[in-house]
Amino acid sequence: MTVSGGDLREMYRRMSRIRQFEATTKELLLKGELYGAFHTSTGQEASIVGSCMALRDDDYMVGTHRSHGHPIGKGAALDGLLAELMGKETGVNQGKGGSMHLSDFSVGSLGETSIVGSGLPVAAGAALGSKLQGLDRVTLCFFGDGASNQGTFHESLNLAAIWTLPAVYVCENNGYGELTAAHKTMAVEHVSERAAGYGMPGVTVDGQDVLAVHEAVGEAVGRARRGDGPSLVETMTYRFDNHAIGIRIENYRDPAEIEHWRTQRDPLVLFRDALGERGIDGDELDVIDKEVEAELAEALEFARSSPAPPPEAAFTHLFTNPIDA
Amino acid sequence: MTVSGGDLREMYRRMSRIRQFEATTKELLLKGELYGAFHTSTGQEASIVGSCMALRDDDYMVGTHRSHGHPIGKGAALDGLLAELMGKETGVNQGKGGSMHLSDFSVGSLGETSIVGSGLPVAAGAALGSKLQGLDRVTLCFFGDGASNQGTFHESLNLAAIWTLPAVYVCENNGYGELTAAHKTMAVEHVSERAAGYGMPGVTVDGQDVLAVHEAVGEAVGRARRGDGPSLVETMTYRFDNHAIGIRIENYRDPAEIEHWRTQRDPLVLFRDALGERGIDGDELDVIDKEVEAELAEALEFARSSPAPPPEAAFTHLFTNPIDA
Amino acid sequence: MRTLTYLEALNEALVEEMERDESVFVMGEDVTWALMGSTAGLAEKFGEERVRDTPISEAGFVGAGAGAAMVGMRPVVHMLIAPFVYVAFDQLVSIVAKSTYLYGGQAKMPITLMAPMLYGRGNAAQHSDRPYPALMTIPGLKLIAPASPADAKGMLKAAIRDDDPVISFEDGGLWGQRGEVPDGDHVVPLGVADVKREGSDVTVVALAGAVTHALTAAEEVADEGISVEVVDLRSIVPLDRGTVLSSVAKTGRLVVADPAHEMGSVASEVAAIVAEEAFWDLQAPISRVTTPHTQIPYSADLERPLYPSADRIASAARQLMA
Amino acid sequence: MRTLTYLEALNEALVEEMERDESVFVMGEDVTWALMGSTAGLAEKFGEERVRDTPISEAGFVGAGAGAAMVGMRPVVHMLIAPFVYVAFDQLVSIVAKSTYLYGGQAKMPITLMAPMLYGRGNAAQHSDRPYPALMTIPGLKLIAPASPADAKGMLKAAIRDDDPVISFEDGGLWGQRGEVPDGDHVVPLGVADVKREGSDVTVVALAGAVTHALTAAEEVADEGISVEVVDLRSIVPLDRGTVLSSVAKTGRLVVADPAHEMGSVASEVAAIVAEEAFWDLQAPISRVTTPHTQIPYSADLERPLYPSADRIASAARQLMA
Ligand SMILES: Cc1ncc(C[n+]2csc(CCOP(=O)(O)OP(=O)(O)O)c2C)c(N)n1
Ligand SMILES: Cc1ncc(C[n+]2csc(CCOP(=O)(O)OP(=O)(O)O)c2C)c(N)n1
Ligand SMILES: [Mg+2]
Ligand SMILES: [Mg+2]
Repeated sequence: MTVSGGDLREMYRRMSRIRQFEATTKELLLKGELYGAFHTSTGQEASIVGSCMALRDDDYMVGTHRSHGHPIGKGAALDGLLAELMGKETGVNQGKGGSMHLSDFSVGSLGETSIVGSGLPVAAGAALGSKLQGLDRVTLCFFGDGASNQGTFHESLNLAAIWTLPAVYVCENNGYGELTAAHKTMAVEHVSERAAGYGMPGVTVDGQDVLAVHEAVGEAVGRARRGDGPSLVETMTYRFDNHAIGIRIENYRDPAEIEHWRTQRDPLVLFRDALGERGIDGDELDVIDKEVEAELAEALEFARSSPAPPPEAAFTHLFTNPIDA
Repeated sequence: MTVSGGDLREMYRRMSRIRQFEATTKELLLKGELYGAFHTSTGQEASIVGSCMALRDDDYMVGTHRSHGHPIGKGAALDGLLAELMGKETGVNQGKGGSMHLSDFSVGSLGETSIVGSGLPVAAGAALGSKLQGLDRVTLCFFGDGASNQGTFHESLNLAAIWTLPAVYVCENNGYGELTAAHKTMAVEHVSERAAGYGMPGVTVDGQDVLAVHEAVGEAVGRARRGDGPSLVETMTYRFDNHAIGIRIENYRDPAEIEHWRTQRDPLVLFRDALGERGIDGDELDVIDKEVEAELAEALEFARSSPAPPPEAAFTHLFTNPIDA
Repeated sequence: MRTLTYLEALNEALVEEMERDESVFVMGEDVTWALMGSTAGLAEKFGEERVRDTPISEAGFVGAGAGAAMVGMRPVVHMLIAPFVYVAFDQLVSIVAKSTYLYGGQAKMPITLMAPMLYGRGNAAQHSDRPYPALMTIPGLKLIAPASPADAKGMLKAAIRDDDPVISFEDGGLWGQRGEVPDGDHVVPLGVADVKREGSDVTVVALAGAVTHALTAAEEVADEGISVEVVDLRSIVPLDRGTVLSSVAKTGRLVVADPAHEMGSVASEVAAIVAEEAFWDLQAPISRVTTPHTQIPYSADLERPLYPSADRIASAARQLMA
Repeated sequence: MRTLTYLEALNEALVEEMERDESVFVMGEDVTWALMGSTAGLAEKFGEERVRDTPISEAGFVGAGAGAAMVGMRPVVHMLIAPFVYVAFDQLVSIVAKSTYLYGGQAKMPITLMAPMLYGRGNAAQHSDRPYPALMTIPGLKLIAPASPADAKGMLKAAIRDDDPVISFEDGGLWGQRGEVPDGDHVVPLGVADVKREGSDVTVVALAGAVTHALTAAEEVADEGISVEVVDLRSIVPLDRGTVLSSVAKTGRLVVADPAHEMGSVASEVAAIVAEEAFWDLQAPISRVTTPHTQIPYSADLERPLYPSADRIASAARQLMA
């Protein structure tokens, strides 16, 4: 799959957005301006952006507790995301969802859900909905290596397969579910090996190489859109931070392993190199980084100056159609 | 695997017990002497008995809503089973379980459970228990083709695999889950194809051939007992009755298909032929059939003359250790 | 007005809503075969895209219903038998009930679940549950339990049209009951209890199968000079406090009859509301007629006495008048 | 007596029971790493066979706990965070709660679940549940919610030794609380409430984190001349009706403080019991102080006021005296 120069720059921009968003929000959390269970996407940018850029704007995406990166990858503006993390009324979820649920429906981000494995059936259903509506929309579902051991993984992939649904399941295999290594929780090397049990294609790609991810997911999206059914794509990636910010247990990962991924397998660095080879040089990317920095500063300003939700807001949205009784 | 003459006769006896037990109880149900949701094992005797005879007496077995055959296969006496179907105090479950839960713990029948897929984790746990206790007991788990689409299937086989548990999962693939054909609910031909996703062996055998089942399950049991971990064995079988006795919808199965299995693939007939080739002739088997008939008549007498549980029994066994509060 | 059985009424509701709105579709185990009756003829009429048999994957297909609802469909998910909701419980709680709120109103969740309760038939502990009390504890779900053919039709139609998740509990004991069902587009609003019989001495708030027993009990004690008002709750969430409280204001005595196990039952909730808000109206203790906190046994002799009956309701009413 | 935190007390209970009985083992997500604190040091002490990290497969490992229990083990299954019980709900209901009865007493189910509740921390709707009300509706489970370090240790030990399934709900808000814990083999029997403070005007029955608030409220209104008796329920199932009813017999007024959502809460159940059995003792309406029937929002400003607090309990007590 060839990617246009514009798309390459947009990929880089989205990766930069995620990277900088996470750096800033992590800092705010450590300073006490933010709170909640806080899982960053730093290190996993290529997997997210390579996948999302294989989608159309009107395609759907379902995600996880590690929710910051996904909507950014799908094209969400940063201000509503930051305001959400601050629990403000202007947040994408009006301050009700927070760190594990940043979801911007306006860009097809259907919902990041923090119960591990709970998004997989939802994605099958969204794909079923599009199919019944006669639309050629595709639904992409992110989930982790840990989530692949949930029963919902099995049921959802099976449903998607027997009903030939336009769904693409992307396993972000970062090697760990919380503090437990993936290889201790499954007896196969790759989550993609499980695809055969559902009669669907399953591939594993380098999750730090945004173009490789884009290519593999793009193929799966094409297949889904043509009506040929779902696929499973596993991206081998790594999270640079601890499972959640603030967890003090660190000894479950070898420091050398962390060091290796951070220094040798940083998806932004790798992509800068790849872009260089394609004639997009560092200066241009630096400009993008600066633009993102400015965007983020504005978003921060927006979030900080936004009002807190009014007390009644605790009671709205329980139902779309509340009934007085 | 060679099977001794004694064991061959015992296999036939158990198959005959199941066949006759089901014929009698079905008749009683249709006459109104029994009640409840009633799923017979007729047609599936080879799969049950071939599997159970591969176990030791002190091995465990976990089963399903189609519960009549399993405990008989594992060696349970008929009187307590029949009394249970009549809701009597002398029933194996003291009249509290009934048709979907005939379980005789004295022969290692750990519990037939009627929520589809709910027994698979229990079996993993029993196997884990034996392992932690340093015992070389094996746990065999029966489940249906339909159950293989439950999340618990996935989670349980994965647990068994990563913990190298002494468990054998036997899928009784009778082609249907209630009225829905198995091929409409999965995109692979065989449930056994799913074993690879858990890094365990998976095989499919002719479920109407008791010796083939015995051999395949025997191998899996040996593997488990040696500490080499779990296996999945799929037995291709068929139920001669409707999903449950009393269901009036019949058009989901082709009459020719039913006819074919009943006349060409009856496991008792096939086994009689195989036994004949091994020099055990029909007369001897007729004697066994007669003995079983007598046993069943006695069991029926026992069940009928047994008392109903006293009203207080509704409240006992809620807890093993009730606390007055 | 025509006379329909409860099951026929459900079927009419499904047919009419599927005809009215293309976004309505039905899925569940063996729905094309109509194993549970209410989906009879739908597959023939609407095809197997809109009437869809599922694998035995309750969490999967309930969650899939939620996903379809989020993109604009109106799924009706048939649970086959009510206790199977437990298998899908997390999807119901974490996704179906919470998405609208969690995403700050971005998600709508117009999904309906049909959940027949088959107790009293020798199905033993795993198959006999009446699981609405567990679900009542989960904000974000609307729960209904229609107790007549007219309500079965009208409330199911309202549920399908509602933009929020609704779980409709059918009492299997009522499936064969015949009753008048208004012609035309008969829709019964959610959240409104129905005074099924007026009376002045004792209020019996009843639910699901207990409504019939309450009406029988009311007849029984009427001969003894006790005038019973029967309030059919119909809707569990939202719960129509107003109707309950005004009835108690009139009678001063309350029996709550609920087929659920006592602990955490709807009966307990109604009792708590009244003890809190209508205490000064009460002239006698509140009485709950429920299923005791034990399992459901297989033995018919053991099972039968456990549930609320006309006799148990009648004697509760008598005791409050003593 | 020593002083321990609530978490240290839980840890001591685990260590002591594992030392005492070889059949006790612990499993759950990241238990060897003690992500939730209470399992600290266990893996080092007892090895990874008896302290076992699980995949993220709640239904699978809860059911596996049940199977192990059925063959004679005493599993302690750590749920990481309480709402994850929903993922394993059917295994809890259909297997853990029902097997003893269903098999006519052939199966014992000595399994303990540890379920920390982490509400009030900006974890939003999916992670903040206090799910004991849903489980209270399921006969066959024993439920406890210790509210002090001494009870945390003593009741967890009792739970592990009990032959029935026990779910222990830890209120995360109490984890850091320090308190005296008796030396030696300190076991607190299940099913017994504890009068944590004596009083004569108003009974406050409180649960989990609300106990601390009730004690604070009692201090607060004592200055105003209102004497509050605080009953810490501790055990939800079985529920110690005797202690509750005698306290109400003495005070004639009842506030029930429960961090759960109001509908179907333990507060509702206690209110119903008292309205049924102690009606003639009551001098005022029963008052429930609970979390309203809405979702838990992320925003700290929105979340905080939703839960029972000392202020809310105090004003409920005042109102009953007015
Ligand atoms: C059902 C459920 N169980 C446990 C948790 C706690 N938890 C949150 S994230 C996580 C690990 C998830 O691992 P993985 O799917 O690999 O995603 P990652 O965090 O690595 O992105 C766990 C166990 C949860 N949120 N939901
Ligand atoms: C969780 C759950 N869903 C649905 C049912 C209803 N049900 C009972 S048996 C059955 C079919 C099971 O099919 P399979 O596993 O192939 O076993 P078989 O009946 O063919 O032996 C279904 C759907 C149930 N008992 N439990
Ligand atoms: Mg991971
Ligand atoms: Mg089958």
